[in-house]
Amino acid sequence: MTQPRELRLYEAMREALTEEMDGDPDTFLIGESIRGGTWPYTKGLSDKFGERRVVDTPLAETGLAGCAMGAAQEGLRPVVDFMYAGFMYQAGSEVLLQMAQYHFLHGSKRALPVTMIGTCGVGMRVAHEHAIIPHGTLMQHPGLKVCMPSTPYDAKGLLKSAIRDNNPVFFLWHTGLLTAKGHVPEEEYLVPLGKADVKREGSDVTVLTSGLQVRNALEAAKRVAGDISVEVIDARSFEPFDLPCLLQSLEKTNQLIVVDEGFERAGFAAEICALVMEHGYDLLDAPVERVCHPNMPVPGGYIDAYTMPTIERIEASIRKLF
Amino acid sequence: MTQPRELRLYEAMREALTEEMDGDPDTFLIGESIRGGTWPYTKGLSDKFGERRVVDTPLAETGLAGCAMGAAQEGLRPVVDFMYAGFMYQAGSEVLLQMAQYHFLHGSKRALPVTMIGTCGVGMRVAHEHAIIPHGTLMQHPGLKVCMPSTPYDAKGLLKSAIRDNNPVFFLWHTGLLTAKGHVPEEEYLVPLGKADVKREGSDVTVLTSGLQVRNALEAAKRVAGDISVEVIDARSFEPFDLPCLLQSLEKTNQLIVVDEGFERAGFAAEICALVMEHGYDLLDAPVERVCHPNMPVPGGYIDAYTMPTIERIEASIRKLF
Amino acid sequence: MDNEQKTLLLNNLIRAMAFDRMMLRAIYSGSMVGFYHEGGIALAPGVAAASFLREDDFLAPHYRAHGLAHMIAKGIDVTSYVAEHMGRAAGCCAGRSSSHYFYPESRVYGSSANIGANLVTSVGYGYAAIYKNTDQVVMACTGDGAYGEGRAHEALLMAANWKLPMVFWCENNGMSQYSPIEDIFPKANCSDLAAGYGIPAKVVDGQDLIACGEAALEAIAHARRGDGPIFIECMTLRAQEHAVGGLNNAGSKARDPELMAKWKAERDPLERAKAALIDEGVIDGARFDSMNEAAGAEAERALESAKASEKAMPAVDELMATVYADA
Amino acid sequence: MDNEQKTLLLNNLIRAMAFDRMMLRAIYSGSMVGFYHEGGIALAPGVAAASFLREDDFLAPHYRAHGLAHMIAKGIDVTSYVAEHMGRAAGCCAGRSSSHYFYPESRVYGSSANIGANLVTSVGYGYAAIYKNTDQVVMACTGDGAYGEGRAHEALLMAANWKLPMVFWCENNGMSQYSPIEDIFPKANCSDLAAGYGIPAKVVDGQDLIACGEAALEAIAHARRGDGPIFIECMTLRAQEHAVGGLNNAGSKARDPELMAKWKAERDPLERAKAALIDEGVIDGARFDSMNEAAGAEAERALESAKASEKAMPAVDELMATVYADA
Ligand SMILES: Cc1ncc(C[n+]2csc(CCOP(=O)(O)OP(=O)(O)O)c2C)c(N)n1
Ligand SMILES: Cc1ncc(C[n+]2csc(CCOP(=O)(O)OP(=O)(O)O)c2C)c(N)n1
Ligand SMILES: [Mg+2]
Ligand SMILES: [Mg+2]
Repeated sequence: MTQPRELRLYEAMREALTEEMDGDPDTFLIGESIRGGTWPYTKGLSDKFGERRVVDTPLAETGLAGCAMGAAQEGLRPVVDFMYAGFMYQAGSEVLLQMAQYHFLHGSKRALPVTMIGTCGVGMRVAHEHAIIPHGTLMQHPGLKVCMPSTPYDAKGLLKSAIRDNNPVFFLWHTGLLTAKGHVPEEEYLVPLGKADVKREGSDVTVLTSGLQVRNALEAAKRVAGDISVEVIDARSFEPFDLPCLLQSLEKTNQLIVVDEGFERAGFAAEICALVMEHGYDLLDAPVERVCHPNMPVPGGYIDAYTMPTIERIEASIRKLF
Repeated sequence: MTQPRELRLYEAMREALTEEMDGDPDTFLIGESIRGGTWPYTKGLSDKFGERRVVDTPLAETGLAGCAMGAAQEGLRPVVDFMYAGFMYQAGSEVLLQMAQYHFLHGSKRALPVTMIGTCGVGMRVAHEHAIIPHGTLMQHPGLKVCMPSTPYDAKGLLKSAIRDNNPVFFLWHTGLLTAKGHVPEEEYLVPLGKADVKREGSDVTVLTSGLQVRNALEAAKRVAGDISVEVIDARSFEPFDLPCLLQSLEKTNQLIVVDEGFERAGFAAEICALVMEHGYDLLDAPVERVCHPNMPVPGGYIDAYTMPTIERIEASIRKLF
Repeated sequence: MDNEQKTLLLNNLIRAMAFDRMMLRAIYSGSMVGFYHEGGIALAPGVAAASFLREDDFLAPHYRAHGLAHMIAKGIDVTSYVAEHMGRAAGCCAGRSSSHYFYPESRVYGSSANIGANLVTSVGYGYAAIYKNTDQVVMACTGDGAYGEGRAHEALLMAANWKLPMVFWCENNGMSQYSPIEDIFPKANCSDLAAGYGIPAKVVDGQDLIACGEAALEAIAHARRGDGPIFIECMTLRAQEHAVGGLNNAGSKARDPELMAKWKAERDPLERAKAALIDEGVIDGARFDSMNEAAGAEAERALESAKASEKAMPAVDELMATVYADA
Repeated sequence: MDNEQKTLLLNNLIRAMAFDRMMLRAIYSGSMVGFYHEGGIALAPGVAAASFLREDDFLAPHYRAHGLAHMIAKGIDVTSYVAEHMGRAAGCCAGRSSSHYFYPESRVYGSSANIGANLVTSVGYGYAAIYKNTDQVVMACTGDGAYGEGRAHEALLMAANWKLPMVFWCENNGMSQYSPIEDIFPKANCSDLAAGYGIPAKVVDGQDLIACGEAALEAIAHARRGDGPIFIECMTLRAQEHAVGGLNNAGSKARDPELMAKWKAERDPLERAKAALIDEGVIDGARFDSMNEAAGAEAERALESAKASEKAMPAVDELMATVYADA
């Protein structure tokens, strides 16, 4: 009997890209230094698929995004690599306005199948522009979908779903998970956008989180396990968001903490507060707690380690409820 | 005895600009076709102050924002006119990352006094890019301040405060209010950033809103006045936000509706839900209601008139509570 | 250029200008939503750009006259676009956009209100053409103002770098909104930029329809041959306001009305092309009059048909179901 | 150029390279946070750009070697910048930024991780200079990659349009991260773009310190005289990885190690300048050795002093109170 196969996150991503490019000749990759390549998930792809399908652009994020948008209008399925998700801001109008509005504003007649990839979160420790997690901003703009995996398994399945989706989808991945290992089956599978995943079952309090923070939340859950039974839900997809899964959990736990590495103000966690207020107010025994990145630009140095949500902060916020 | 002086919104804005430029030789205006000028609040200013202080740029929003940022680093006080707030996205990195992070990330030693102006909201009826209200996105990015007036009085006072502030401040104004009239005293005054304003007192329910929607909320309040006593608070400033003013109102009314013309998802209204959950949970008799722009790109044509919050929608949401 | 081509150009210009006048009347009469950016005497370049494209060639119209000249010249029936301006369900964008065009079957893939945005999507069309190894050409049209935008640089750079089959077609009217080009651009010609990318460039008199047509034929052939991008700049005029409708002109300084009148009298491209073609014996006065009449009627029909259709006012729920594809 | 200027250049290059080596050692030894982008044999342009600036001139360093060459050449004591890389409270950004420089008193107003961002803020410095009617000059340094960005175009355009006293100083090492310039740029020289804006340009051998210095002197004089912007492109080399530290190189294809070694052996700008200056009798070997020794000691002192200072780990509340000015 063989061991279940383990892959690193970037290997899982590379498998997703390879399979989707193998399966559809209209799918291609475009980005800065992706042949070289900056991140190992594109390593070898230009050799395998040729330079026509693995395109290095000038340092020109606006043009990069615009080019992908045009190609998608013509029916190709570009996968844009922004390298760092923060570089998306250089193409703010193309991503947040043009791509987001395209389908709807033109009468909902034509799809815009663009996938975007970018890393984010504390991991390189080089501060704001390399670390910002823009899911809050992305999800605010109707027309975009946004997801982020916490495991290699989810990374592969979500990225494949993103590429097959007929809408602009931003696939975020957390820099701190680049080399994280996890089981990835040999057989093909998808992780649908809009499906959360209960990463740990529990009955006293629900912690909703995503990305690297799933790891922190699970660890915090373990630490309090003797006293408190914590359910940890991995959102996986911010838009569409799996509200039914969350509400079902709240029926059991009646308490919610949202752990999010994005900025607290008007971010994902705020939206969850509002949604639960609207759809699950009677389920709540206590106000929803937010454990987020404080409302300050992401610092680097030795500071980011404690400004982002930590196991200790999560644990404290769980204990406070009991 | 003379009548109280009435000005249109754009006249009030022009007065603010004129007074601040008169008062400080380092304050200057920069934008696209502002000498010409696109909006009447800059009319005549290039004649009065000269072209050095009223600068027309190429159509280059990134350069425009970057130029202002550089000038502010050197101690000047640029006022950037983005014409439409949606054009800010063309300078997404400069505004949302560079300006926002500048002070903090460089050790909080140097101020960045940049004021930005842009119109937004339904008014021209030409859809998304001209109509989007980006306060949700702006306030999400720590380091930026954001405000929006509902009256000529507030417009003048807020704009003056924005220009005097030592941080990047985005002054949004609603296209639908361009020619709105209101009292503006001859004497100089400021409206501080971070101070909400109770535009109508009431005791049954609080409606928190801003911009053009203040008008709709006041009208809805009037319509239900026989049955329900509505307090209407004009946020005026989204960041900093005047939470004490809101909580004080909730002590009286115990019910809150947030009317916001921005997108519902992860917008200003969502943040208010979260804040009230955290700081005023026990004050609430019912969940906070959001009456926002639905999560779709802003349409034009005849549709925008009813997708944005209307008097009818506000009235219905008030009545539903009783 | 043969006589048939010249006649095609002339007829397309007649039609474009008839539609432009019709749109102007409609916006003034209040039957349209939003604003309109009159083409006036600046429509020869747009007509020339698109008259000789194949149906499968890509077209990104310049927004002036809302791209009507370009689309009409490409052979598109723009009735549903007129309806779009009137917020009708029959509009090409279902009445949601106010002034976005959308004719995917003719490879006009939609628009953006952001000046210069069409240059970068055009790069994507060009890349798609080489990706699929077709011989399609991309006609990417803008005004002079667009060449202020950083994305113009990124588009030129990518086009040159990948040798894309693109025509950068610049309709330089010397104005961007209320700014004369002298105030905001260091050189008189945008096409001066092209050499820096190794892109060949040519400046044409934009009031000379036939010259514009010649330039378009050459440029399209260049791109179709696989010789990479080329830059054509047509020097034209804005003899009127930037836009009408909306609140747009409340703050604008008036430009010299006498100069505008003089331009209209002396530099109308249609008068010039008409005279030249009659002179050369390509058409006669009667033919011109009948084309003119037909164009007027065509524009009127489009307006009437648009007016007769239903206003688009779908329920919010219905709209919400269409924000995403495959929802 | 006089002997004193030549000696200044040489000494600054010695110091820049000593700091570069020290930084590399420090990042490998794990005493620094984040990453470092080694300068290697590409530091002559940066040194030349800044050695002849006045203290009140504006400097926007190229990020390679994290701007150390430029700042050292401008006469800045970079100890607090070394400390910044180590996350120390004594860091120039209070240990918050990992690798942002900030020396406002020397008109180095801070940095951005976004390539090209410094070009548009530099336009602001130039505008401030003409606004206040000073004779300050802006030295805006980048690599070749930055000229892919649209903002580079916007900066060139505004600089030319307003005749700003700016030097666009491009340190072209033929690489952007893992992309050779041939793959992503249609021409070999970024400065080919300049003519399109009417900006004069010059290409210099970036391994020739003295030639770079001559170009800088000329360019600064040009801008100071009020003749507007000027573009200098120094052709240099990247004989090593893009960056070290962080996770950056996990996916990168190795470049030809023999070629790198050959470049290091044959094209070191310091060896060349040293030989030339000794040859000309400007310095002798002993002088060189003493400069070299002093530079090594200086770099070491900076490292030690940084190490000795306290790690910045302020409480979140304390940080929160400083997000806004005048909070
Ligand atoms: C990105 C962006 N910036 C500014 C505007 C506002 N605007 C609309 S039309 C226009 C002028 C465009 O000038 P040009 O490209 O020369 O075309 P013209 O109107 O002269 O035909 C401007 C600045 C816009 N729509 N988009
Ligand atoms: C806007 C932006 N895009 C991409 C990057 C990632 N990146 C960091 S350095 C670099 C290469 C820059 O090349 P160049 O300007 O030539 O400088 P060099 O490294 O060759 O000295 C890139 C692409 C970035 N930091 N910012
Ligand atoms: Mg123009
Ligand atoms: Mg380089």
